[in-house]
Amino acid sequence: MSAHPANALPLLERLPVALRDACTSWLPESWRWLANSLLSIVAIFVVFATLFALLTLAERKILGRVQNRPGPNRAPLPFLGIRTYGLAQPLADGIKMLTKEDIVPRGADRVLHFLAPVALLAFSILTFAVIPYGRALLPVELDAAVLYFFAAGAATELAIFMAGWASRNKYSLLAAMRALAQLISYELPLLLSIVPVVLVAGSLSTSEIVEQQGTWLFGVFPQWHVFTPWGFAGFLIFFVAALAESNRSPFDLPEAESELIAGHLTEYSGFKYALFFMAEYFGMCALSGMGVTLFLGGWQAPIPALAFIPSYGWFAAKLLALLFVFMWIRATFPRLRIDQLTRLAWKFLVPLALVNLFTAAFWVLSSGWAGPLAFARWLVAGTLVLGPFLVLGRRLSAGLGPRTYRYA
Amino acid sequence: MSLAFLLIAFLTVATAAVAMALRNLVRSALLLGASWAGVAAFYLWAGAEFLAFAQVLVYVGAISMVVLFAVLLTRPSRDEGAVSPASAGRLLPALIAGGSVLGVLVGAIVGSPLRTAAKPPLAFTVRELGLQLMGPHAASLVVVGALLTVALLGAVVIAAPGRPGDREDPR
Amino acid sequence: MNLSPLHLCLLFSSALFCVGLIGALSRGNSILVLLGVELMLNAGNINLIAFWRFGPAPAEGTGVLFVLFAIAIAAAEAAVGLALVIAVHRHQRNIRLQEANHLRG
Amino acid sequence: MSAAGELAGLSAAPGTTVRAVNDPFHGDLLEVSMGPHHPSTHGVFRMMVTLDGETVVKLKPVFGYLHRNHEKLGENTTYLGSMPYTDRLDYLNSMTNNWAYALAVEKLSGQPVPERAEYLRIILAELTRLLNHTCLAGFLLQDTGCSGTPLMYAFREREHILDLFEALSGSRMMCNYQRFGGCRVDPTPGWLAAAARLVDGYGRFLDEYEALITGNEILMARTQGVGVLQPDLAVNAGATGPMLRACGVDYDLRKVDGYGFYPRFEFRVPLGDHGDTYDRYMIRVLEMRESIRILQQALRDLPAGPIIDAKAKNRGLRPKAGEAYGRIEGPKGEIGFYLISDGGPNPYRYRVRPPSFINLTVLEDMCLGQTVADAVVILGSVDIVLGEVDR
Amino acid sequence: MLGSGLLQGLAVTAKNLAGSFHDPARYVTTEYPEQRTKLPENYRNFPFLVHDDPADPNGTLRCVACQICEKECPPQCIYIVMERDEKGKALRRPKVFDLDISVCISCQICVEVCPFDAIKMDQEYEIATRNRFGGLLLHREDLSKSNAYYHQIHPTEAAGVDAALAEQKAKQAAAKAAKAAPAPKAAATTATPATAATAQDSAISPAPAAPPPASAPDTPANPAPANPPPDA
Repeated sequence: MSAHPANALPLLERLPVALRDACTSWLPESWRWLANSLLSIVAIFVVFATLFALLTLAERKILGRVQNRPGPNRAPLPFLGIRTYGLAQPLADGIKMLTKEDIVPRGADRVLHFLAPVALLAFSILTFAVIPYGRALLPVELDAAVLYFFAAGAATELAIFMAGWASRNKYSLLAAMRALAQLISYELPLLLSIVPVVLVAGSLSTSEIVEQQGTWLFGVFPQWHVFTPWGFAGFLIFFVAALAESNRSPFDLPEAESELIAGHLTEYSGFKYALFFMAEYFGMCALSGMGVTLFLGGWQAPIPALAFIPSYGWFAAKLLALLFVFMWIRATFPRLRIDQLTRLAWKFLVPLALVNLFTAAFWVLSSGWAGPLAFARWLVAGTLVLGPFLVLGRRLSAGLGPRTYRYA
Repeated sequence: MSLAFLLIAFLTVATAAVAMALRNLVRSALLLGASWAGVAAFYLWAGAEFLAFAQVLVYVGAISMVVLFAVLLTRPSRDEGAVSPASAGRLLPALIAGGSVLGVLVGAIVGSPLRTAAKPPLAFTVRELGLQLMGPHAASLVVVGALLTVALLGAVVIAAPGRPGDREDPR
Repeated sequence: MNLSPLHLCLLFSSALFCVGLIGALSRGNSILVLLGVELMLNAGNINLIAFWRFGPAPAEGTGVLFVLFAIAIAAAEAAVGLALVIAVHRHQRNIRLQEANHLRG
Repeated sequence: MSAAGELAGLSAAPGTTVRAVNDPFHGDLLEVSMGPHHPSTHGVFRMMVTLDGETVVKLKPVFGYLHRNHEKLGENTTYLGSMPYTDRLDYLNSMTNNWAYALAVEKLSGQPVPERAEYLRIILAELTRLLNHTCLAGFLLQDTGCSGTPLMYAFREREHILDLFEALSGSRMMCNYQRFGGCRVDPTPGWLAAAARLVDGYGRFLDEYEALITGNEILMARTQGVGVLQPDLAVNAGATGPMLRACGVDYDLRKVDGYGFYPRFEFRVPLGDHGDTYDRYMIRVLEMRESIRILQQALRDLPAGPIIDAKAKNRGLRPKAGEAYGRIEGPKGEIGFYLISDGGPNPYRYRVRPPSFINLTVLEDMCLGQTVADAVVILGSVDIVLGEVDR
Repeated sequence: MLGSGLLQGLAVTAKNLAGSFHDPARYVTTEYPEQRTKLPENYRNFPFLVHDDPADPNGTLRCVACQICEKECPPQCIYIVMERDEKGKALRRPKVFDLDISVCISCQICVEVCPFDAIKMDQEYEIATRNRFGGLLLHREDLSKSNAYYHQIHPTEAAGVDAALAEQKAKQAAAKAAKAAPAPKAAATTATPATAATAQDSAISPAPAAPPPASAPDTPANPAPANPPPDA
């Protein structure tokens, strides 16, 4: 986590960095850099591994509650036998996963079969490096951080392909093909949806993008990107593409359990399966974190009066809120078909994202408009967002719609 | 000369060589992905970080995907992407040609006194890159954009089935 | 013999180039040929970066720009090439280059 | 090019059959055995699917994994002894299976049924229809990839109906309730009140369920225009029930045969115009709303009286030699029992007309040209229960 | 507009998510081993044999081993052997009454066909056992349960059965009294078991009414070997 020139920050804000510095202060200067980096990596890994454990539980709990059942609530604490509303469930799951037999099909490509989960997890973890978790908490300060994020994320689908192909299972192979098609389709809207942000911010650095969202209109309304017409549209496109990119419902086609058993996971068990599971949640967290950074003001507080809460607290709150939406959507929607999935990307999201780029450009050019012109600015931008959405939406859903039925 | 460079260079060339020699097309493609990632690592080592990420995004993220897709679509049959190894009749001339080219190149490189600027690491930021692209190189940027568009449209037209729409299902 | 970093970079790139060349010449599968060509392109890019990094005027950044354009063109080349492979496959059920010797479909 | 074009072109025209597999242009088709262990085959059903990419070019249903020799068992037990076995045909709808069988035996032996029993039969049959269609809606949406939510809502309501069945017949699913000449247990006033409460509240559940999913664009995209069944093919194949009515063919045994006291009730038969998966889903939802109306009328008008004919003979029944076919409109279609008696204690021939088995015969025609994902949803919309298919 | 149906669906799931915390009509889960739902009176699962005297569960079975249920049972899971004395005379009591509940389908037909109200449906559903074969094969001793238990699980039905039995007994007593006048010898023999029987309505008493009348003179031999099962 980069040493920010931030000694002026309140103690709570500096706490993680101060703790880290305290841990490494006894080392010689030349070694401190390495130790600091390692500590940051360990901290990120521990935090997100814990979050992963809790998220698996939260997802099942939320799904359960949506479906009017309690969700996991039985696993007792080890040796104590006390039930804690299912809090020990991740522990039980972990032990189960670790002790299960690792099965590799006889015809499988053993090397790739082993490499796939490892590569997937590695690439997912790489993406955590450039997300600013707080005012002073950015693991790696990169000039082209946004590009790095998507470059690292692009490789995850390759790992899914490896898994599907190496399993030598027909369902897995279909899943591999689907994963490829999905990646090729959704990488583009994902990237295009963030180009307006880069355009407006004039920077590919995540910390700078967050800094720029740190002002308040009339001292009350936060100037996050999502509160502009183009930002709103961009955020929605980003979110849909992120759902597809992280293979979450309604885009969970590679592992579509009702069609392909478990898709690329069909032939995985035990620890490797757990790695896949972990990578899925890591990917979800990373994409949500990037969404928060780019559109939801990162670690900024929503109103100035609440700025006393440390920035990483705000980041965590926004991240969890986005993750909740991921789960909520999973609890509600059916799954798309592969051709519909690609059609949605190419015929709907990509054109919308391109138009959105123009909207953002207009927004930048008209930034000086004031008074009644400010109203006109909103109107034009709003039309630019809503109009294509309505037109393309109508074309996308042509021939579909509620029906009336006759009675004999 | 840093150890990192040698490691990168070795891994890149080794993966590329193995990929070119393998029978299994899917493995070749995946290994080549690793090789391209090695090239990206070289860019990173050389200080062109934007280029490194672009390389990963384009080669690992896009080209290897398309290659894998093509491999799966044109899979000869059930044998999961295995193709016959290079026949001796082709391998020998290829080796001779490649070896001689390598020999010429190595001889030329080693024999020529190259002037290097002993400057400290430079700072060519993304912002500068953008300014360059939009300033003096704007024309070439437009040309490349047009080329990419035309190429992609052409690719779609070539790869699409003979009669447009005959493979498309009703919904 | 004392080799400068630039020398090593150039040796690295020529090794990669020759691997690509041998692959492209020796393999019959058109996808592999295409991949070999891609490797050769990458070797060229490495050269450009090496000269930019260790050359006389690194501040200008022409090397980076060159490579950027080259990557874009390589992407276009790969897309068209693979589309051709798929088209050939559709017509002949085979992607061995020796047998793709007539252009009519 | 032409063969490939034909093959692919045919997929656009629903209902046509494509059976060529080893043509030169599609040499590398993928043959996938979906089932008998597959999450979406509703039991131990197997589909040998031949895929071109993701498109189905051939689909061969394989069944029999749950074969229990049902018909031969029926010929070797007494008439009464077959009654509990009919529960196990379509284990979601034991009440209607019981009724169809009882109807066949009553025709064979000429036994009358008291009025109250006829009303009770209608009440229970319509409750069964609610139960079956609710389950189907849940299963179908589970097949389209909902993570269990619609299924859980459907099962929550289904449990309430099963509670009623349990309180009346003693078992949730294996009711074994109907007898030749009437019913086995008379419902208490408390039971009737509970049933009325459930029926009155069911409309609200349907409203919420439809708000959850019917307007969902993803569901429409997944089901509209998918798995179209042409009316003439449906008639020729003998499809019945909601499958047939979704194609727009007006054929409902409750109206056609007018068995039981159905002519006394006011209800409508919804018909679909497209014959696709969405129609099959919606027809069932609309039928549920009509069932609610029938139930309200029946519970209001339920007469007093005996529930079984005083001279009804169940044990040791030896009908005169002859034959009879009893059929009713089960939730899945026409469920019928064909019996031949040679005057002995066992039927000489015992034959079931299983609606879900016969509806399944058009599965391949509906799936050709669609994708694997659709095949699963289409199978779900056929509404099969393997206990009945395999017998 | 595209997406309105999706938003509507999200609203429904949100309502259910919130509702599951405060609305018992939505949150319907019963956490089974700790909480149990009340079984309805009509619930049936596996038959049992009714006996009248808890002190002598095998001696006072209502079952007379007539084997009607054995013949009518659709999956044929009942096996009955009638008890006989040394001379091979039938004792109208089951020596063996085995019921394989791994085969039984709980269809209740045995209950319906039984003319003696001797076999009734139980409500036992926790039948898991570690013994795969013997554990699910219930013998006469396992099946025999008291009339009080029957009253406990099926109160209404049991009251009806008791009333019918009492009526039948009264009718029979009346018929016997009428018969006793012309045939005092037969009355003397039947009187002993009648008084020896328990205070409640005896299981044996209705027996002479229905099946073969020829067995009526055999009844005096009944109480003597009533307690042979040493394994009980």
